[in-house]
Parts: sequence; C-alpha cells; structure tokens
Amino acid sequence: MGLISLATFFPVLGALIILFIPKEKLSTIKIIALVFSLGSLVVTTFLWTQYQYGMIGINDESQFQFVEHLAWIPAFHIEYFVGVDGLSFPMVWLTSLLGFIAVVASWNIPKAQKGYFALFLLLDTAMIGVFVSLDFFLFYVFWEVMLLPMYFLIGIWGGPRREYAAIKFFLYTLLGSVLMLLVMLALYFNVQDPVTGGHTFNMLHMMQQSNHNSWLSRFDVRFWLYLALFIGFAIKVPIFPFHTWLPDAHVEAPTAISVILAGILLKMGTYGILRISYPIFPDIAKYTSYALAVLGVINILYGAFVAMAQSDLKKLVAYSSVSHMGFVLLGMSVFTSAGINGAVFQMFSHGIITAMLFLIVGVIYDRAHHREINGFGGLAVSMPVYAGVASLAFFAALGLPGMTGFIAEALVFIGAFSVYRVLTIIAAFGIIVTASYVLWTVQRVFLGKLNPKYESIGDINGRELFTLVPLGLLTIFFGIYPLPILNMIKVSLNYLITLIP
Amino acid sequence: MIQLESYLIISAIVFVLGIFTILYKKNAVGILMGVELILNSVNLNFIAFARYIDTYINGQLVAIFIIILAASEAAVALAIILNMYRDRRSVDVTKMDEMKN
Amino acid sequence: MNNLNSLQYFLPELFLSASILIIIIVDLLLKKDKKIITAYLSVLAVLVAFFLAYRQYNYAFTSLFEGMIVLDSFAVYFKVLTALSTIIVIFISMPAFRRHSEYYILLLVVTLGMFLMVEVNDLLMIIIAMEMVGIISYVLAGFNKFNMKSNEASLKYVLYGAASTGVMAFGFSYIYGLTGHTNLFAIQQAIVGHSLQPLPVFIAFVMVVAGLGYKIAMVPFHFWVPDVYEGAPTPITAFLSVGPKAAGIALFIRFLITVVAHPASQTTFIQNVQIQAPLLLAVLAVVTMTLGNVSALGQKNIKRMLGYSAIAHVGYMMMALVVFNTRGFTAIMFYMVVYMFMNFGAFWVVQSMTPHLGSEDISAYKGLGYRHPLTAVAMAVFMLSLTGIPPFAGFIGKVYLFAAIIKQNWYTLAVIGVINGVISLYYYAYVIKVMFLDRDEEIKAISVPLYDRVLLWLLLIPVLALGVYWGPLIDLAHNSIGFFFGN
Amino acid sequence: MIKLALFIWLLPLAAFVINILIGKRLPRKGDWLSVGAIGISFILSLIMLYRVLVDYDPNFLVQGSVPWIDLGVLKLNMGLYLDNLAVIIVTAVSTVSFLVHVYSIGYMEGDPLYNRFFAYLSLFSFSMLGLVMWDNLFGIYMMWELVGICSYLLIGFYFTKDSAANAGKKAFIVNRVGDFGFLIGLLIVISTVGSFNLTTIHQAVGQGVLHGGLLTAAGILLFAGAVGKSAQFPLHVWLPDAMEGPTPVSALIHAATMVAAGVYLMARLNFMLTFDAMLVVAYVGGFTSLFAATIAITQNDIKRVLAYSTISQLGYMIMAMGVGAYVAGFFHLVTHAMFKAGLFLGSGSVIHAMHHSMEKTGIHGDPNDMRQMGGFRKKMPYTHITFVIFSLALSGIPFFSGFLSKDAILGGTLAFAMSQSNPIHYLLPTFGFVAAIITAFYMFRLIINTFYGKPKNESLFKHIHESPKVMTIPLMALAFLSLYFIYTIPSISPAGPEGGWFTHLIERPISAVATQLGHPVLFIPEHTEHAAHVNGMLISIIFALTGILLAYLFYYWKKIDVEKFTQRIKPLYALSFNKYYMDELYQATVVSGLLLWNQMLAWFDLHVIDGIVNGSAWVVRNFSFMDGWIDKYIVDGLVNLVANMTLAFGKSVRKIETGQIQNYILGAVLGAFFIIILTMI
Repeated sequence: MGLISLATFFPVLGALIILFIPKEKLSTIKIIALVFSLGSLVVTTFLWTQYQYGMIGINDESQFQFVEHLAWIPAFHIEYFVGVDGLSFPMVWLTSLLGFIAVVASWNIPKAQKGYFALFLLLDTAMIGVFVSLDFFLFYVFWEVMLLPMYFLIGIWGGPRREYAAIKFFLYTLLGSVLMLLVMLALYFNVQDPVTGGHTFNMLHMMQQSNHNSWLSRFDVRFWLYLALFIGFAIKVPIFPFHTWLPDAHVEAPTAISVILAGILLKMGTYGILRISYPIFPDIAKYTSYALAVLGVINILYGAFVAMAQSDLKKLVAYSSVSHMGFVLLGMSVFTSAGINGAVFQMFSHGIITAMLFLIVGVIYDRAHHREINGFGGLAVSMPVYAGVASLAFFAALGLPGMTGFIAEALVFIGAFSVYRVLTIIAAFGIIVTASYVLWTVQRVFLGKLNPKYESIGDINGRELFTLVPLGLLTIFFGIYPLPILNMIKVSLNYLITLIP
Repeated sequence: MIQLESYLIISAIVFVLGIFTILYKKNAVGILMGVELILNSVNLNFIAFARYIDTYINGQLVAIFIIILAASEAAVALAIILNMYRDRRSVDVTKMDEMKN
Repeated sequence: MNNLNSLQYFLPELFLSASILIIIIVDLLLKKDKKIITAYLSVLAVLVAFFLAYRQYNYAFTSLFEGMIVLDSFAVYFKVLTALSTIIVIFISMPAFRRHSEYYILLLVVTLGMFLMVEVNDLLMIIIAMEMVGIISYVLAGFNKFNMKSNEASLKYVLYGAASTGVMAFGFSYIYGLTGHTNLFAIQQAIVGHSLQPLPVFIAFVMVVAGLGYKIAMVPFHFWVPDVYEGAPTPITAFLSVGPKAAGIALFIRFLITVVAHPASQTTFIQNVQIQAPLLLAVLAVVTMTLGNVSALGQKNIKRMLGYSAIAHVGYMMMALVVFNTRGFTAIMFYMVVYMFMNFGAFWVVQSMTPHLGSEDISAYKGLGYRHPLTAVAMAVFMLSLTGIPPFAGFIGKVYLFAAIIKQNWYTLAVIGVINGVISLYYYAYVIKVMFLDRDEEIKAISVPLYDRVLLWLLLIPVLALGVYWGPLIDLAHNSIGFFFGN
Repeated sequence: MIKLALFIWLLPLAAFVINILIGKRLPRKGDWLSVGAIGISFILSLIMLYRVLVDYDPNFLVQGSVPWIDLGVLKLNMGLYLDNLAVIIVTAVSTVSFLVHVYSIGYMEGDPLYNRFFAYLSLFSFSMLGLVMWDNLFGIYMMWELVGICSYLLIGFYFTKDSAANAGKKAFIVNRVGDFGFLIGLLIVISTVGSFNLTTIHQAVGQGVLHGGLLTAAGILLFAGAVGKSAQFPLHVWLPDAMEGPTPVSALIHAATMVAAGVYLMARLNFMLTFDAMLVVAYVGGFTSLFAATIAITQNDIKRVLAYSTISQLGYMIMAMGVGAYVAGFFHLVTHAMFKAGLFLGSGSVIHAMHHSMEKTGIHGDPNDMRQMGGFRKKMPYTHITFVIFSLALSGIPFFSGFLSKDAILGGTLAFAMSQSNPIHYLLPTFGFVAAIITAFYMFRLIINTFYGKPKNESLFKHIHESPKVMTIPLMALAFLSLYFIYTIPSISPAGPEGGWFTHLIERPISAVATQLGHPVLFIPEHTEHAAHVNGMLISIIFALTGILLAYLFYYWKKIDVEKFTQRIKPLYALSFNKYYMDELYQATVVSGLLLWNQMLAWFDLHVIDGIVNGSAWVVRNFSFMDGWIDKYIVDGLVNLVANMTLAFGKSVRKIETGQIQNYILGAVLGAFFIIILTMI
C-alpha cells in the first residue's frame, strides 16, 4: 500500500467508519469526515515535497512517480496501476484540498448528515482515483463510481429542483461514459501488450502506437473511437452543446458540492482528453484540433454572454465556469508549449477560483436564502469583510494580474495566437465581456444603496473565512510565483505535445 | 402405398387448424383443444418419419411420450381452468385482462 | 454408455428424485403447524444435490443413457447454478409459505427438471425436460388459488406455454424428419454430412427458437412474461426470472452449437446450415432489450417493472450469443450468476417489504431510505447493479457481454446495447429516487426481522464482492466450456 | 540603483498590505503608514534623479531582471528598465503621489473608510511606479490592469452612490476595450519577436523580424491601449464620470499619473511606430485635444471642466508622440502632471469649502457647481493664487512650465506639417492652436466664475473659508513646480526648454523602424523645426492671450451677454453641453445591444440547446404519466426530450400487452413469420 493509494482510499476509510457510527453522534461524524479528508490532503502535500520535478511521465512507466503496479484480474488483464506525473499531480493535490475545504464548508448541512459525509468521502476517493489511475479499467471504475455519490448528494441535499438536476446529471454523464466503455474495450482488444503479447488495459501501452494492430491503425476507426471518447469527456467539461446539465446541477447542488462539481469534475473532462485521447490518438487530436479550438472559443464567449444575462448569482457563476473552461480547450487545441501549459494551469487556477466563487455564493445564500442578484445591493456596507473577500474572488475571475487566472489566460492567448490568430482575437474579446458581467454583478450585489432588508445581516463568520482565505492566498501566491506549478507540469506537457505529429 | 408427403400435408393442416383454434376460440377449453391438435400433428409427423426415414423407432417413442405429456398438460390446464371458473364463473379468455400493459 | 453404468453419473438427479418421494411421505406425516419442516428438508435435499452436482465438475465429458443425456462441466455449471437458485427461492419463500408444504416439493421437481434441461442431448429429452419444468411452473404461478391475478397468470401461462411447446415439438419433428435422428450429435453429423435444403431446416429452426424463446422470454415470444410475473407469487416470479431462464439459455446454447453450428477451432464455431443465425440473433437481441427497457419505463407496479427488466436482460445476454464463440458463452454464463444474485436481491426486497408497505406499487417505496436504510441501500445497490454501474457485479457482467461482441467488431450492436443501458437507468433510478429523494416528513421506521436482514446480506454481499473481485468465477465459467471441443 | 528602485516600488505595496488588513486598528487608521511609505519613495526617487543629473548622460540606462515564467520554449523575465525617461517620470509620480497623500489627510478627514482610502492610494502608487519602471511589455500590461483596478476602486470609493459605482464600472470596462487592443498587440509582438523585453523588441524590430503591415498593426493596437487609458476619443467617455471619485484621486490618477500612462507607453514604444501608425496616433490625439476643449467650454461642474481639459491636454501629448515631437510630448506630460494635479487639488479645496458650508447652512446642492460660487478670492487666498498660477501654466503663458512644453508641442506639429508634402497635415497644428485659445478661455471662465465677481449665493459664501495647511501646502509646492525655470536649469531663458537639463537628458530614441528598409520614415529637417518653433511660439502666445481676453469679455466685464450669445449658437451650445451625446450613443448602441444579445443567447440556451421545447412539450402533453418526475419540468432538457420520446415509445410499445392471451399468441405467431421473412430475404 503506497502513499498514493493511501491518499486515494483514506477518505473512503473514513466513510466506512462513519457508517458504523449512530447518526445521533453528529459531531463525531463531522470530526471523522474532517480528519480523513484532511489526512488525504496531508498525504498529497507530503507527496508534493517528495515530488521530483523533471520526471516526464505521460507514456513511460519509469517516468511516473509513486507508482503502484499490481495484478487485479489477471484473466482479463486488469491491473491496479496508479501513479502521478506533472499532468495529474496538481489535480490530485487540488482534489484533496477542495475535498477538505468542502467538508468544512458543509459543516452545517441540514439533514441526514451521516449519509452526506459518508457519500462525500466516497466521492473524494473516487475523484482522486480518477486522477491517479493509469489502468483504463481502473480509471473507468473510478470515473463511474463518482456518479453515484454525486447523484445522491445533489438529489437529497440539493435545492428545490434537485431531483431533476440530479437525474439529468446522472443520465448525461452516464451516456458519456458508456461510450467511453466501448472505446475502452475496443482498445483492449486491439492493443497488444508488448511484454506478454496479450490484450491490455494499461494506458501506457495503449499510448505506444507500435502496440496498435492494423485495424486500430485505420484512420476512420481511430476517428470514430476518438469521437466517442471525446463526447464522453466533452459532457464532463462541459463543451458547448453538452453543457446544459451544468447550470441545473450547479444551481441545485448544495454549496460544497457545487464547489466540487466546478472545482474538480469539470477538470476531469479536459484531464481525460489530455491523459487519454491525446496520447492514444495523437493524429486524430491533430486532425480535429481546429474544431476543438472553435469549441473552446464558443465556450468562452457563449458562457460569458449567457452568464451576463443571468439573474441567479449561482447560475451566473456556473456559466462563468463554462466560459473559463473554454480557455482550457483553446489552450489544449494548439499543441504549443505556452498553450497547453496555460490550459493545465487554468485547470488548476479555475479549480481554486470557481471554488471561491461558489463558496461566496453559499455564504450569502445561507444568510439571505435567495440568490437573486437584483435582490441584494449595498451589501459592502453591512458585510465589509465578505465584500472584500468576494471582490478578491471576482477580480480573480476576471483575470486580474497577480492572480492565477491572469497567468493562465495570458499563456493560453500567447500559445493560441501563434496558431489561430483570428480565433484568438475573437476569444480575447471575451476579456471585455467577462469584465462586464463580473463588475456588473459586483455592483448589483455589493455596491449602491444598502438594501434595507439586509441592514442587520451578519458578516462572514470564521468558518466560512477559513474556507475562503486559503484559496485566496493560493490564487495570489501562484499568481505572483507560478513556478512551482509550471515547473511541475511543463516537463510532462512539453513532452506530450511532442507526441502530436 | 401412401407417400410420406400426404402424411406431412395432413399433419401440416392439423397444425394450422390447431393454431387457428388457439387464436379464435374464446373458451379456454377450446384453446386447450387447439393445443391438443398441434401435439397430435406433431405425433403424426414423428410416426410418419419414423416409418419412412428412421431405421430405428425413435419417432414412435417420441410420439408415445408426447401423448403422455399432452395428457398431463391437459390435466394441469383443466385444473387451472376450473380454478378460474370458480373465481369468475366463466372460462372466456377474452375477459381475462386483469393485468395488461 | 449403457444405462446401468450411467447411473453412477446420475447421482444428483437420482438423489433429488428419491428425496422428492421421501419428502412427500414425510410431509403427509407432519402436523399442520409443522409443515415448515418440509421446507427445511427441501433445502437440505437441494443442498446435497448441489454438492453432488458440484462433485461432478471435473468429470470428463460423458454421454449417458445411450446418449440421451450428456454430462459435462457446462451442464454441471448450470446444474449448480439452478440448484443455487432453488435454494435461494426456498429461503425467499419461507416467510410467506409456512403451511403450504407442497409448494416446496413442486420446487424440487422443477429443480430436477432444470437439471435435465441443462444436460439433455436428445430431442425427446428436450421435450420431456421442458414440459417437466413448464407444467410445474404453471402450477406454481397459480399457487395463490384465491388470488384473481394469480389464477389469470397461471392460465395465461399454461395456454401460452402449451402452445409454444407444441410449436417447438412440431419443429423437432421436422428436424427428425430431415436427419432421421433424435440424438443431437447424430443430428449434427447428419446435417454437416449432407447439405439439406435450407427452407425446412429454417422453418424447423424458427419453430424451435419460438419454443426456447418462450422459455427464456425472448421477444417476440415474451408476451406472457409481464402478466405472469405480476400475477405469480413474488418468490415464483423471482424464480421464473432466474432458474428456468438459466436452464433455457443453457439449452438454447446447446441447441445452437450442436444443431445449428459445430466447433471449428478451439474457441469458435461454424454453422452447419446456411442461415444468418448471428444476424437473426442480433436483431432479436436488440428488439428484446429495447422493448424490455422502454416497456419498463413508467411502470407503476414494481414486479411488472422487474418483469420487463428481466426481458431486457435476456436481450443483453443474447447479444453475446451472436458471436458464436466461447468468449460469448462465458460472458453469458458469468452474467447469469451475477443476474441471479441481483435479481433475487431485488425480488427479496419486494417480497420482504410488501407486507410493510402494503402495496407492490413503486410509489409505496416513498422515503424507504429513511424508514429502513439497510433495505433501501441494498435495493439501490441491486438497481444500480442491474443498470450496470461499477463497482457492482452487474457492471462486470455487462463488461464481459460487451467485450465479447466488441471483440468481433459488432459495434452497432454494442452501441445499441449501451444506449439501452442508459435507458434502463431511468426506471431503476426512479426506484432509488422514490426511496431516497422523496422524503415525507413523518418517518415511520420499519422494523425488519433478523431473518430478512440476514438473507438480504447474503444476497447483497455477492453483488458487492463480484464487483471488485470476480477472477475465480470467470475462470470457472471459462473452464466449463471446454467440453464443446472434447469430442 | 536597482535596489533603490525596488524600494521605491515595493514600499507602497507593503503599506497597502498592512493597511488593508489591520489599518482600522492602527493609530490614525494607518494613514501615516501610506504617507510615510510614499514619502520615503519620494525621497529615494529624488536621490535617483540626483544621480541621473550628476551623470548627465542622455543614454543612461540600468537594467536587471529575474526569470518569472520558464516553459523551456517560452521564457518571461521580469525586471526593471531605468533610463532617464523612467527616472524622471518615477520622480514626477512619486512627487505628485506624495503631495496628494499629504493633501488627502486633510481632505478625507473623518471618512468612514479612511484607512481603505489610503490603502488604495498605496496600491495605486505601487502599480503606477511598477508600470513606468518595468522592462517588458507583459509586466507593463499587468501593472496597466492593476492601475485600472485601483482607479475602479477609487472612483467607486463612495460606492453607496449609484453614480459612483456606475462610473467605476464604466471606467474599467471602457479601459478593457482599449486593453483588448493592447493584448492583441502584445500577442503580435510575442508571436513574432518571442519576447516582451523592450530592448529585445527594439533589436528585433531593427532586424525586421517584425515589419510591414504587422508592425503598423502592432503599433496601432498597442496605441489602442493608450487610447483607453489616456481617455482619447472615442474611449474618452469614462474620464469625466471618473470625477465621481474623491478629488485627490482625480488629481493623482485622473490628471497627473495614470491617464498619462498611455502617453508613457507611446513614448516607450515610439521606436516601433511606423509612419502610418504615427499618423493615426497624431490625428487621434489632435482631434481629441480640440474635441474635448470644445466640451469643456460649456460645463458648469468645476471638476468636469478640468476633466475635459485633461483629456484635451492628453490629446496634445499623444499628438506630440504622433508627430515626432517626442521630447515636447513627454515634457508636457511632466509639467502637466504638476499643474493639473494642482488645479484638481485647488478645485478640491474649493469643493471642500463648499461642502462644509453646505453642511453648515443645510443647503442641498452640488458643491462642484460653479453657478453657486464666485468671489472666493478674498476667502481663500492661497487657493486662489495657486489656482491662477496653474491656470496660467495650463493656458501656456510665458514664465510658466506649461508654456515651455505646450508651445514645444505646437511647434512640433507645425514643423511636422511643414515637412510633409501633403497640405492636409496642417490640420494637426490647426487642432492644436484652436484648442489653445479655447483652453485659455475656459480656464479663465472657470477662474472668473469661481474666484471673481460677486458671490452668487450669499448664504453659502458666508461660511466659505480657506482649507487647512495640510491641504494648501501641497498646492504651493505644486505651484512652485509649475514655474518655468525648474525645467530649464541651467539656462534661464523663458523662451524655451532648449539647453535645460530636461531636453538634455531626454532625446528622441532612434526609430528602430528607420533602420529597416522600405518604410516611410518621419524626418524633419533642422531649419524647418527651428522656423516652426519660432512661429509656433508667437502664435500660441497670441492665441492664449486672446482666449483669456475673450473670457474676460464674456464673464468679467460682461461686454458680451452670455445668454444671448448662447441663444444665437444654440445647437452648437447644446451639442457641446451634452458632450456631443457620446454617452447616449454608446448607451443606445453598445450597452443595450450587448444586453439584448445576452438575453437572446440566454433564451437560446434555455429553450433551444436545452431541449427543443415544442418537441418535449408535445411529447409530455401526450405521454406525461411518470408522476411528476420528468414531466413537471417541460421547458428544458434535451435529456427530457429524449426521455419523453423514450417514454412515449415505451407507452406505445406496451399497448401490445393487451392482456388478451390470444393476442399474445397471435403476436408470437406473427413474430415467428416476421423472423422467417427477415432471414429469407
């Protein structure tokens, strides 16, 4: 049992323990949830200190770190194969961080706390598992296991339309993943394990084009497989036509879950594309890159415009995520060092920033019990600290220099411009729109005359501050000094783009 | 000497008659009779084939067994129909739509 | 092998027959309130038969009683499986049928019939075995004499069953006529030997498919299923959806690989006669699963819903038939076991909850997640497992089915299959939604007796365990097909 | 030197951090922190300037940088680039900033968010200093955004006033429009040159790595950023509204420093402007200078007048950059920073007085409104004197700094026009000179209305009194800095800056473009320049005096009745008074257009992408029986659509389960036939 496995399964261990605690012992349950999510964070942080920058990863097992490689179902060539590289580790760490913060954020969850925290910890494990697994079957299992707790967490503890949102999320993502299942099996049968000569689920073997058999080398086959895989991931991202589950899910989910949804789950789509689609089908990735770029631009602008039109604060933030994920797509689609590094950096940064935004929405919702943007106004008077933190988050969202978002977007633009000039210029138009809706929102919520309803509204409390401040510090720290992340990811990503013909 | 074909034709006719009986009789017992017709057409086939093709007598054996089975089947069926009749005072199958869709 | 020597290989069946007779006599001696003992005895009997059958596992391929019956690991696998299903059913039934001892005896007889079904090697035996299972099933379906639905179910069942058996027999008669044999191997030789004109062969084939299809509830011979499943007593519904079906599938496979095709290489088969059996089966599979799924949507009665879902699952399994190779058959055999556990689980929940909820309507399960969490969670697991979502056994089963067809590049079929999986999520998740998401304010906790909980765990654990570690079972299933090439 | 600069730069940041976090709890709410920090920076900058003066070397340059982002392929270093230009402007910024800090102690006294105000000021100083010192465009862009956000925060400082909040938002967004261009410009540079470093770019452009239309485009796009920041037409609309902010802010950010950033940028990038680019720059600037001036005439809000004058002065500088009068333009930047800051602080002290007296008398009204003032001369002597000095400087009267720089610019434009074959270019000097008259006119209109004549509102007038020392001393300091000789030492001729340290240290950089072939290069022969300068000086003096004279005729001696006059030119007056309806225009087109567009997209998203409404509605109407699970929520969901379709299908399929056993058997039979047919074909 290596450290990675520990980090992965530590939360679910907590979940098991919680199951055996009577649901009356509320505080105990919470403490356990806290401890175990924190434990996972501690482990991953320790791993970071142990992390060797400069190891590449991607498609070479010897280049991965903290690898664990055991047989699971030999008859079906399924292995328990986990490890991290520059692409996955930031995500792993982010997951464990947000997992912990989300537990704190859901401290006062109203009903059935026992089930809530158990499910949440299960979710935590599943998410980390997705990022660390290097065996496709394992990856798929974690990927699917994620859906169940998510379904319940939205469906039971969500808002008024929770049942609808939950099932919608479930169906959408399941539809995506079953296609992935087929592709996985197709690869299993058509990729040859160079060692044993048998079939294999090992992603790294799948990435070696030499292991592909003649059928799998046919262009049309590769294209369709890539497409099926892409749809699976696109739904998670979500890429433009598949995004409609997102507003519902985000709006109905409880705060902590929205944080996880936007902070981690959306990243899985792009992570999957980078981890699986690109290395396995580099030629198709190249072939379809322009389409991906266009989709990215659509996401950026479309998300921003629609966000501007929202009157529900949470919906606005949700659509802003659509817009921000567009940058990731644009960056990915160009295969330039700046672009792809920017994309992954954006994944990390958006994870933090959007988490802050949703937490902020949660804070106000807990007090005002509604999210109508126009229903507020002048809150900066009655809740100055909250206003301060919130504006920090919102500025981060509009890409203010000195915060992670700015660097990520700048890198994406730099990377993309040298390849797709016009597209990049169109995308850059997004910064104006973003500024518009962010500032407009800030004004309608915090500035202007104080809405008399909220004269006595309490300012943000310590616990909420505790969830927000670390994230705020992170955005600023990595915004000023991005090297720790960039050095980690650049080695892997610069190698990844060399795979693209 | 009668040809095999004639047996086959007869049995086919009986078979079809049986099917139609099953389809168009409203009375459960009637339907049962249809089933019997089918089984007998089967028997006819087996015996004919046994006579004309087979070097052994497997066909006849099968026929005998089928007769037995038909009997037991009929017995059970009639029991059930009786039970039905006790409940509804009718054996009209078209009235049996307690469960549908 | 001649009849006398065959007996030593016939132990399970002999024991079963003996115990049936004994139990009948014992039963007569029991007082009214002691009848339950019969149930215990029956369990004991099937258990012994189970082990006897299992002991036969490593026997080499042998054909018994002048070739009327073959004994091979494939047969043993299904014997064990069916025996297991009977045991579970008896356990499920015990709380409900405390004084109707004949019920258990009937079950034993069905078990015997199923044993025969999976090892027959002769047209005659096929008919006998199927009738044996069939007739008793009719009785069992109508076991609640005074329940209108039960009666109607059994009547529909008997008429439908009789008709299709007749049709099948008619088909057999033609096969006999074409080949001059009743022994399957002999038939195979005959067909492979000389080229027969396809039409009669084909009509015969279709008629046989109709008969077998009725047994395994395959579209378009499935019509009886929903009504019978809804009307029959819940344990019987559960039983019909697993035991006889498994036997039927075993028989179907045996028929396909002897009469329709014969072994080509170590793992594949080629057809004896020029029919597009694979394509035909593929179409039937698609129709079956799709029709089953879409009909299950929006069902109010949970048993009926499960009935339709049972049809859908037959469709899934048939997908793997089309590839005509061991991989496919292995997948089916594996899936059958998985399906047994999750399906029995679901039905057991229905059976044990109905008295508490007072209705078989899905809406009655409202808030169950808070009234008795364990049951609800278990039910959720069964539902998700039926949907085929990891980490539950159902997912693994599906993976193998899909793997089998993907290996042969049946992609269209595979896509339709997974889409069906997604559709099925609607109605399975609907149950979950009702249990957990619809939460009425005052929560009347349900107290479930220990017996129910234990049985629930016994059904739950395999579903969970097989979801994460299924190596041994798949190996078992795989090794059980060796015989096809033995001779 | 670098260390020095770093201190100058980072001290305000430290002050900001401390103030924003614990400022409230500090004694005096931590204003001393900010003031102290900027004070030290001020002194240090003086030391730096002193060193430069000691060197007295036109090509003085110190650089130092550290790696910041390193992706192997792409390397971004961050560092400082200190040449005379930078040092001088750093000094100017720190000076004004320091004075404004001091002034604010008095002006902002008793404000609830006192500490936050100073925190913001510090943050601004930090970003502004960074902007002028950094050695790469990327860094400049970052600081560019930061000063933007600072101005957003400070304009909206009185955020409970909707007008203030709106103004802040408007300022930031309009700037973003400019930055959009800036960003694209940056991308062109990085994608061709591969680096943001100024020196690297200089070489690259020299080697023709970046050339031709792309170079022009890059120049113009980068200029777009300047247009936004320096409030040039058509993006000038935000600056007047920005006057909603506290007056010290207007003085520091919206008169002296931030708005000049655009000019600074143009100065920095002067070497890479092609001739066409320069023309664009020149005309935008020239037009703006006149355009804004004409608006300033009719405004009654004292600060708005100054705002428009700022815009017009910035127009001058930009124009100067465009016509190659590089030194003059930059010179005007510095002098203007001093006297315009002074003007704002002066007006601030007037408003301060108005405000207090209004509070005393309980009269409600706009303290900025000239029509409430008049005759303040006696009440506020210091303010009055300094104010007059600043105005003279602005109007370009000899012996004041403004005269030197301004007429240098006008001379420059004239020279440019003369050197060009195409007579159309005489437009530029025309813009300049006309603007000069108007400037003088409206400045004195302002002075007369405020300080001379008899008070228009007696009751208010009673309580008007001079502002505290802490406010007047900065005014005097600035007044002193508006005297000509500061900039001409060692020479003391009031005629022009020639021979002064300033013109010695600053000289126009060699255009990198010039070294490339095939580019039309701007060249102005010596004699033309001289001739132009002489004429320019004469004309501008005459024009300035004419302007002042007119002002007196209109408002002091009242020889011409203003009312009648305005009646006669009503349409023009209206046009000017309403700022040429620019705001209304934007509101009508851009803003509402955008909002409408958003609504459309949102509708699209809800109804089209998210479920073909009619389809699902229809299906649900017919087949909604899944008790309140899906069907409740008709109006969205491709998912719902599919779902309902499937349900519908299921419903219809299940129709065949009639419950009639015979139908079942029939179905089976038909099915069998179907199968037979299926495989027979």
